[in-house]
Amino acid sequence: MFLTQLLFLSLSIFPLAALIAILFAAKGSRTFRQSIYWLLFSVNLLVLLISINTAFFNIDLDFQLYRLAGSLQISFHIDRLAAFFMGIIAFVSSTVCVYSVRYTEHHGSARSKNFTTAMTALFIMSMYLVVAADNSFTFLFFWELMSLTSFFLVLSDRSKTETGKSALFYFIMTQMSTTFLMLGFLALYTVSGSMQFIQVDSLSGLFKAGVFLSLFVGFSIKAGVIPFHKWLPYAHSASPSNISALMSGVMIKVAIYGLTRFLLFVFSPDLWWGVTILVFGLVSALLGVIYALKEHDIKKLLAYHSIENIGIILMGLGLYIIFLKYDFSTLANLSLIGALFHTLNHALFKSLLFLSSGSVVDVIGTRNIEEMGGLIKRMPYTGILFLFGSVSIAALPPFNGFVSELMIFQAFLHSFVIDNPFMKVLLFIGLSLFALTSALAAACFVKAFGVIFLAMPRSNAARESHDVSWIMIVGPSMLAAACILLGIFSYQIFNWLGFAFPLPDLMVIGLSLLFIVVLVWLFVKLVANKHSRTSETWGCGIISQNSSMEYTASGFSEPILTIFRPVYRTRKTVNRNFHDNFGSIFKDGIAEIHTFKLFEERIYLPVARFVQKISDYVSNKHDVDLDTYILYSFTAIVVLILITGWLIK
Amino acid sequence: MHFILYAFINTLFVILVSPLFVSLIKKVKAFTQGRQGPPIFQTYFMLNKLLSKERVYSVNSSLIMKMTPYINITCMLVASLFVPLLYVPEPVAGIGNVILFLYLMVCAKFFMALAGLDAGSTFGGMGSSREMTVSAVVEPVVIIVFAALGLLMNTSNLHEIFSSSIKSSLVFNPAAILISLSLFIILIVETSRIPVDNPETHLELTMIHEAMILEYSGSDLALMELSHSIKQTLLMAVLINVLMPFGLALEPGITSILLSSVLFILKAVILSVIIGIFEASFAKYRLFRLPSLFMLAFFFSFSTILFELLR
Amino acid sequence: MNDIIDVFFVLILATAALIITVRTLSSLFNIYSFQSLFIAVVAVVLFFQTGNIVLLLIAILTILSKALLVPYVMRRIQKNMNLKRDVEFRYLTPIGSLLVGTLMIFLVYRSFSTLLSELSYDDLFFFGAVIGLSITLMGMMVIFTRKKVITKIIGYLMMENGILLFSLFIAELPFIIEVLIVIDLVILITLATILAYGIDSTIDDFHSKLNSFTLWFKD
Amino acid sequence: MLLAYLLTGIVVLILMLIRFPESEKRANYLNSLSIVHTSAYLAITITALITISLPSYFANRYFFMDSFALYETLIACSVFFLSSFYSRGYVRRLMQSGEIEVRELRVFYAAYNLLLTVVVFSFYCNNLALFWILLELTTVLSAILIVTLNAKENIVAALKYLFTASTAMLFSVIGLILLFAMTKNNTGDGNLNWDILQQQGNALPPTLFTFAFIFIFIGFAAKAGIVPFHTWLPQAHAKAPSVISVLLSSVLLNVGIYGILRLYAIAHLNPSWHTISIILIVFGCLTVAVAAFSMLPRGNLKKLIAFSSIEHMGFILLGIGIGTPLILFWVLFHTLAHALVKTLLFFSAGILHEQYHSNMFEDMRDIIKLQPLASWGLLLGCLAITGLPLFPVFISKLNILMQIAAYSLPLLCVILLLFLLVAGAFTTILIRTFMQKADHEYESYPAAMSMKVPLAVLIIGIFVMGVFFPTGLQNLLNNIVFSLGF
Repeated sequence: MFLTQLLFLSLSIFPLAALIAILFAAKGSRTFRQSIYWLLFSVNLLVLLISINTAFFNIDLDFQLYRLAGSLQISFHIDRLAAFFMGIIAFVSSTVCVYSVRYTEHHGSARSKNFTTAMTALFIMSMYLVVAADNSFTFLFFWELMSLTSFFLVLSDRSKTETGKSALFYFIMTQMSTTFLMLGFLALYTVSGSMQFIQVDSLSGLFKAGVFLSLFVGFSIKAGVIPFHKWLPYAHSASPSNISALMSGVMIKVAIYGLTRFLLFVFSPDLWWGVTILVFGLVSALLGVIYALKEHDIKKLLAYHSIENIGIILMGLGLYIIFLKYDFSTLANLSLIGALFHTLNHALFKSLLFLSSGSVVDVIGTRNIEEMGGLIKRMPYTGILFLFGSVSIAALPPFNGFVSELMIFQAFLHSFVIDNPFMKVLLFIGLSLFALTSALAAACFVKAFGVIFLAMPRSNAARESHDVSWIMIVGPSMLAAACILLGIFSYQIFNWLGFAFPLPDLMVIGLSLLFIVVLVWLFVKLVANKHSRTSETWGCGIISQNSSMEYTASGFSEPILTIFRPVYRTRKTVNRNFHDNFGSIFKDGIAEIHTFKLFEERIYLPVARFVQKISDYVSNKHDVDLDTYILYSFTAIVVLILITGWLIK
Repeated sequence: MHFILYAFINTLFVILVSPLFVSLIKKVKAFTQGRQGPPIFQTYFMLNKLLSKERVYSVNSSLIMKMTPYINITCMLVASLFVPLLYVPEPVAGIGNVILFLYLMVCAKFFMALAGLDAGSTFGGMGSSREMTVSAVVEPVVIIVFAALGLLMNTSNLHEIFSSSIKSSLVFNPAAILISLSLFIILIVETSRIPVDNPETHLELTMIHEAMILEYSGSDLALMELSHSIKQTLLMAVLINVLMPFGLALEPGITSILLSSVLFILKAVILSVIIGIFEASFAKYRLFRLPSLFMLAFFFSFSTILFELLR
Repeated sequence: MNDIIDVFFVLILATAALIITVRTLSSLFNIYSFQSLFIAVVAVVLFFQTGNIVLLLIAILTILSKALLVPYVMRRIQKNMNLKRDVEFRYLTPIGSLLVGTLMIFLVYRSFSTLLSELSYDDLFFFGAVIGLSITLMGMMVIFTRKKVITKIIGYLMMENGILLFSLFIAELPFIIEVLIVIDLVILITLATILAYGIDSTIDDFHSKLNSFTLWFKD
Repeated sequence: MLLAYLLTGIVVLILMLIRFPESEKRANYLNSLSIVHTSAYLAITITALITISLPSYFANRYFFMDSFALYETLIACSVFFLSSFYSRGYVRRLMQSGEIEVRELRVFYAAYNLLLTVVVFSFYCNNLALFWILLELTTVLSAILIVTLNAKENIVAALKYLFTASTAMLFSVIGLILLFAMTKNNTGDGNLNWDILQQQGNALPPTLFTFAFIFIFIGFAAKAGIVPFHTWLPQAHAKAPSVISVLLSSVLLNVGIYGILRLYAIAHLNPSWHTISIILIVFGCLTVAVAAFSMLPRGNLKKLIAFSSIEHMGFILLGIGIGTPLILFWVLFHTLAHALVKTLLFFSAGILHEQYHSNMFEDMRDIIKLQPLASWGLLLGCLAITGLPLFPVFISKLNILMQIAAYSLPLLCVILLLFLLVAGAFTTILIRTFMQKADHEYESYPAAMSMKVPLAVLIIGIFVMGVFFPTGLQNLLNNIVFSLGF
C-alpha cells in the first residue's frame, strides 16, 4: 500500500505548487518559478517510476479520495492500461517541465508567468487523475478540469487577437465533447445503475449503438479525429510551445485512453464498431497529412500531423476489434499493442518536435517557415533534435515511429487470413491508404526540415539566430534518446513483456547498419582522395547565389497540391498587368493558390450562423414594451385554458 | 555464424555485379539509337575515377550533405541482406521483413531529398520536391504489390517468398504474371528510368534523381552512384527470383553458389536488355501524367488480389 | 331572485364593454365605480338568498374601497397630470377587442362546463363564475390594448372585479383574506399611479413632482 | 420564534425614522441598521434550525416553521446579509455619482428591510392565500426598490415588473378560490393550509385539481421567471441597482419556486399528478430553451446574468416536474448553489458598473487591470454558473441530469445541447470582453472594502461548496424531501 500513498502524496504536490504560484503572483521572481518547475520535474519522474512499476509488475493501485454525495465518490484505480498512460504523461510532462524552466521566461509579465506555471501544474495533475479515474463521475470531473486549465493556458498569450478566437473555438469544442461524454455516461448509468467502469453486457441493439456513438464522438472531438479536428490547429498555433507540446503530446492520448478503456473493459464491441473506427482512422490520417502539406505555419503543420497519427492509432484500434470479432487473438493483440505503442511513440516524437520548433519560433519570432532557413548551422542542437523528431515521425527504420507503424502494417498484411472477402478488400484499401499517408508524412517532413534548417536563411531574424540555452536542449534530448532506445530495443522490450510478435529485431539491423557504415568509412578513408574544398553552389554560372533562389515550402508542396487538387479544391488565381494595352509587355503580376477550408466553410460556420439567427430572433422578442409583454402572458393564459378545457377530460 | 557467411557472400556479389547492369542498359540504349555506346565496364572506370577526385562542398551545405552518401550506401547494403541473389539462408529473426526492406529504401530516399535541399540550389529543391511527390504516389502501389505477393505465398517474409517460389514454380500461375508486370513498373519508377525520369540528362526540367546528387563530387558521388546501382540490382533480383527462380540454390555449397551466380548474371543481363529496350521505346512522361501510370500498376496488383480472393 | 342577478350580470358586462371602448379618463373612472357598485349589489342579493354574513361584509367592503376610495385617488392624481383622454389603441381596435371578449366568454364556458359538474353547482352559479373569469380576461385585454398607464390600471382593477365576482359564485374566501387582498390591492394601485404619473405626465420636472408625493415618508 | 422576527422588524423600522443631518452619516447609520437587521434574522433562523423541533405551528396554524421553510429562509437571510454589507459601499458610490438623492435613501433602506421581513414571513406562512398576499407585497416592495434610482427607464422597468407579475398573480387567486371550493366540498369548511391540503391530497377531484393547479402555477411562474411570464425579469435586473438585482434573482425567484414546489408536493399525492408533471416539464424545457437562445446576442452584462437565472429556474422546474426523491434532493442543493453564484455574479457586475458607468460589454475595457477582484469574480462566477467542476453547480447539474437520463434520453440530449449553447454564449462574450484593450486611460475606481469582502467570501464559499458537501446539509435536505411527502 506504500506505493498508493506515495503516488497520491506526489500528485497532491501539484495543486500545492499551483496554489503557491498563484499566491505569490506579483512578487514571484525568476528563481522562484524555476524552482517550482524543477519540483514538478522531480514529481513527474517519481510518478513515472511508480507507473512503470505498476505497468510491468501488474500491481493494481486503489485509492478512495472522498465520498462527495450519494453515489458520487472520487476514487481511483490504476491497472496496467492506466499505468501505461500515466507513464506517457509522466515522461512527457517531466521533459516539458525541464524545457519550460527557461521557456516561460520569454513571455508576458511576472503575474501571467506565475499564472501559466500554476495552470500547467493543475493541467498535468488533472490529466493524471483522468487516467486514474475509477468511475465516470471522477472521469468527468477531472476531464472538465483538464479542458478548463488547458483553455486558460491557450488563452495565456493575450497580446495576439487570434488567440481569443482559437481559445473560444477550443472551449466550445471541449464543451461539446463533454456533452457527448455526459450523454454516454448517463445512458450507461441508466442501464448499469452504477458509475463504475465495469463490464456491461446487458446492452443490446440500438441503445448500445447509441451509447457507443456518443462516447466515440465525445472522445474523437478531444482526440481531433477528422470531422471534429478543426480546433486542434487553432489551439496549437495560439498556445505557447511547451503547452502545445503537452496538449498534442499527452492530452490527445487521454482521449485515446478513454476510448480504449471503454472498448476493452466496458463494452463487448460489435464488428461494425471496428469498421467505423478503422474508417474514421483512415480518413483522419489521410486528410490530416494532406492538410499538413499545405500548412506553412510550423505549429499548425505539427498539429495536423497529430491528427494524422491519431488516425493511425484509431486504425490500430479498429483492426483490434475486427480481428477480435474473427477471433484471431494473436493479430488482435498485435494491432492493439501496435496502437498503444504508437500512442507512446507519438507522444514522444510529437512533443520533441513541438519543443524544438518552440525554440526555433522563440528565437526567430515568427511561426511562418517561409521566413526561416539555414538554421542547422546557427542552431545545431535544436536542428539535430528536430531531425530526430522528423525521422521518427516519418517512420524510418531504426527509430520508434517505424516499429509501431510496422506493427500496424504487419496486422494489415496478415489480414488475408480473414475469410470474408469484403473485409479483405476493405483492409487492402486501408493498407494502400496507410502507405500513402506515411509516404506523404515523409514528404511533409522533408519539406519542414529542409525549409527550416537547410540551405540559406530567408530572413534577417533567421540570419542572426543563435541556439537556445542548454536547458531548452536537455528537455527535448531526453525525448530524442527515448525515441532511439525504444526503436532499437523494441523487440527485446516486447519479449520481456511477454508478447511474442513476428517483429524484425531492430537491434540486429541497427548493429549491421553501424558495422557497414564503419566499413564504408574506412574504405573511403583508405582509397579515396583525402582533401576537400568548398565553393559556390552550381547555379548555371550565376555568381551571387542568394536565398530567393532557394526552393520555398509552397514551391516544394506545389506538385502534391496539384495532384490532390480535388481534396484541396485548390484555386490558382493569376492576374498580370502590362505596360501596354495589347498585353504584350509584362509589368508585374500576382499568382495565388487558395485551398478551400472544407470543414470550416461547410460544417462549422453554417451551424454557427444558424444558431446565431435563432438566438437573434428569440432575443429580439425580449426588447419590447409593456403591452407586448402582457400580450405574451395573455395568449399563454388563453392557450392554457384551452388545453385544460379540451385535453383534460 | 552461417548467417554472416551468407551476408558476406551476398553483399560482395551485389557490390561487384551491380555496376555492370547500369552500363549494360546504357549500351543497349546506345545500340537502339544506332551508336556504339560506352564499354560494358564503363561504370567501374567512372567509380574508380570519382574515388580519386577531391570532394567539393557548397558553402551553404551542412552535415546532412556529408552524411547522406554514407546513409545511402549502408541502407542499400543492409537492404541487400533481404534479397538473396545466390542462395536462400534459413530465416534469421527480423531479416527479410518486406516492410523493413521497403522502408530502408524510403530512408535512403528521405536523406537524399534532404541533401538535395541542403545546397540551396533550385535544381536540388526541384529534384527533391518531385522525388518526394513521385515516391508519395507510388508508395501505395509498392505496398499493394508486396501484399499481393504475400497473399500468394501467405507470408510477409521475403526469404520465405523466394523459398516457396522455388518449390512451387509460379511461372504458369496467371497471378504471377500480373505481379511481375507491376514489379517491372516499380523497378522502372524506383530506379528513375525513362518514362518517370531521365537518368542521363542534366536538363533541370527532366531530371529528378540526378538533380538531387547534382552537388556531389568525388567519393561522395561514387557512393551515391554505387548505391543507386545496388538498388537497381536488388529490385531486378526480386523480379527475377519471383518469375524465374530456378537458378536460386537452397543450401550454401561452393558449386551451387558458382552455378547460381552465373545463372543470376545471365538472367539479369536478359532483364537489363528488356529494360533498355523498354526505355528506348518510351519518351519521358509529364510529371502530372505519372499518377495514371502508377494506377496501371495498382490495377494489375489489385486484380491479382481480387483474382486470388474470389477464386 | 335569479332574474335580478341576471339583470345585474348584463349590467356588469355592459360596464366591461364600456371600459374597453371609452376614451375619456374621467368617464372611465365613473364606469369603474358603477361596476364595483353592481358587483356589491349582486353580493347583497346573494346574501339575501343564502344568508351568509360574509357576503354582506364583502359588499360593504367593495363599495367602500372600489366604488369610492380608489376612484377618488385616481381622479386626484389625474388632475395634477392634466391628461384628459387616452385615444391610442394598440394590437386591437375597440371593435376587435369586443369580438375577442365574446370569444373569451364562449371559450371559458366551453372549458369550464366539464369541470364544474364535479362541484355540483346549479347553472346560475356556474354562469356567474364564467362571467367573472371572462371579465378578468377582458380586463387583461384592456391592459395591452390601451396606451396610457392610467387606463392600464383601470384594466387591472376590472380584472380584480372579475375575480371578486368569480369568488362570489364559487366559494367566498374567509373574510380576513378578502380584507387583506383589498388592502394589498390599494397599496398596489397607489404605487402604480405614482409611477404612471412619471410616465404619462407631460410635465418635465418629474422628480420634484415625484418627491412631493412621497408625503407619507416625511423628511 | 416568529414574534422575534416581527419585533426586530418593527424596531428597525422605528429606529429608521431618527434623522441625521449630513448625508454621509445618515447613509452609514441606515446601512448599519440594515446589517443589524439582517444579522439578527440570520441568528434567529440558525437558532430555530438547531433548537426547535420541526414542524411547529404559530398564530392558530396561519404560520408554521418546517425544515423546507427554514432552509429557504437561511438562503434568503444569508443573501440579504451579504448584500447589506455590499450596499454600504455601493450606495455611497451611487450617491457620489448622483444616481440616488439623499432624501430617497430612507425610502430605499425602509423598502429593503421590509422586503426581508415580508420574504421571511412568506416562507413561514402555512396558509396559501396569506402566502399569495405576501408574494404580492414582495412585488410591490421590490418595485419600489427598482424605482429609487432616479432614471426614467427605471420607472418603465418597475411598471413592467408590476403589471406582468400582478396580472399573472390575479389568475392564481382564481386557482385559490377553486382550491378553497374543492376543500369545502370535500370536508365541510374549506381550508387553504399547506399541511391540511397535503393530507387531503388524494381526496381532491383530479380534473378540477389540475385546473386549479394550472391557475395557481400561472401566478407563481410569473414570480419565478418561467418562460411565458418571465419577460419582466431581464429589464428589471438590468435597470435595478446591483444590490437589488441580487435580491431579485437570488431570493424572489426562490420564493416563486418555493410556492411551486409546495404546490407540487400536494399535486404529487393527487391521481392527476402525471399530467401536472408533464406540464411542469414542458414549461421547464421551454424556459431553458428560450433563455439559452436569447443569451448569445446579449450586449448587457446584467441582462446576460438575468437570462442565466431564468435558465436555472427552468432547469429547477424541470427537476421538480420529474419529481423523484433523489432529483428533489439535488434541486434543493441547486437552489442554494445558484443563489450563491448569482450573488457573486451580481456583486462583481455592480463593481464593474461603478467602474465603467455602464453595463454594456463594449464599454468594459482592460477589465483585469482596472478591477482585478471583480473581473476574477465575474470569470469564476460565469465558469461556476455554466457548471464546470470545482464549483457546486457541476455536482447538482450532473445529478439532476442523471435522473433526467433515467426519465427519458431524448430530453437529456435536448437539455445537454442547450447547456452547450449557454456555455458557448458565456465564453464568446467573456473572451470578447477580457480581450478588449483600453483606447484611453481609465481612472480605476477604488471599490470600497465593504464591497470587496463579500466578493472574496463568496469566491471561497463557492470553491468550498464545490468540493466539500457537509453532512449537516445532507440530513437537512433529506428530511425536507421526506417532509414534502416524496
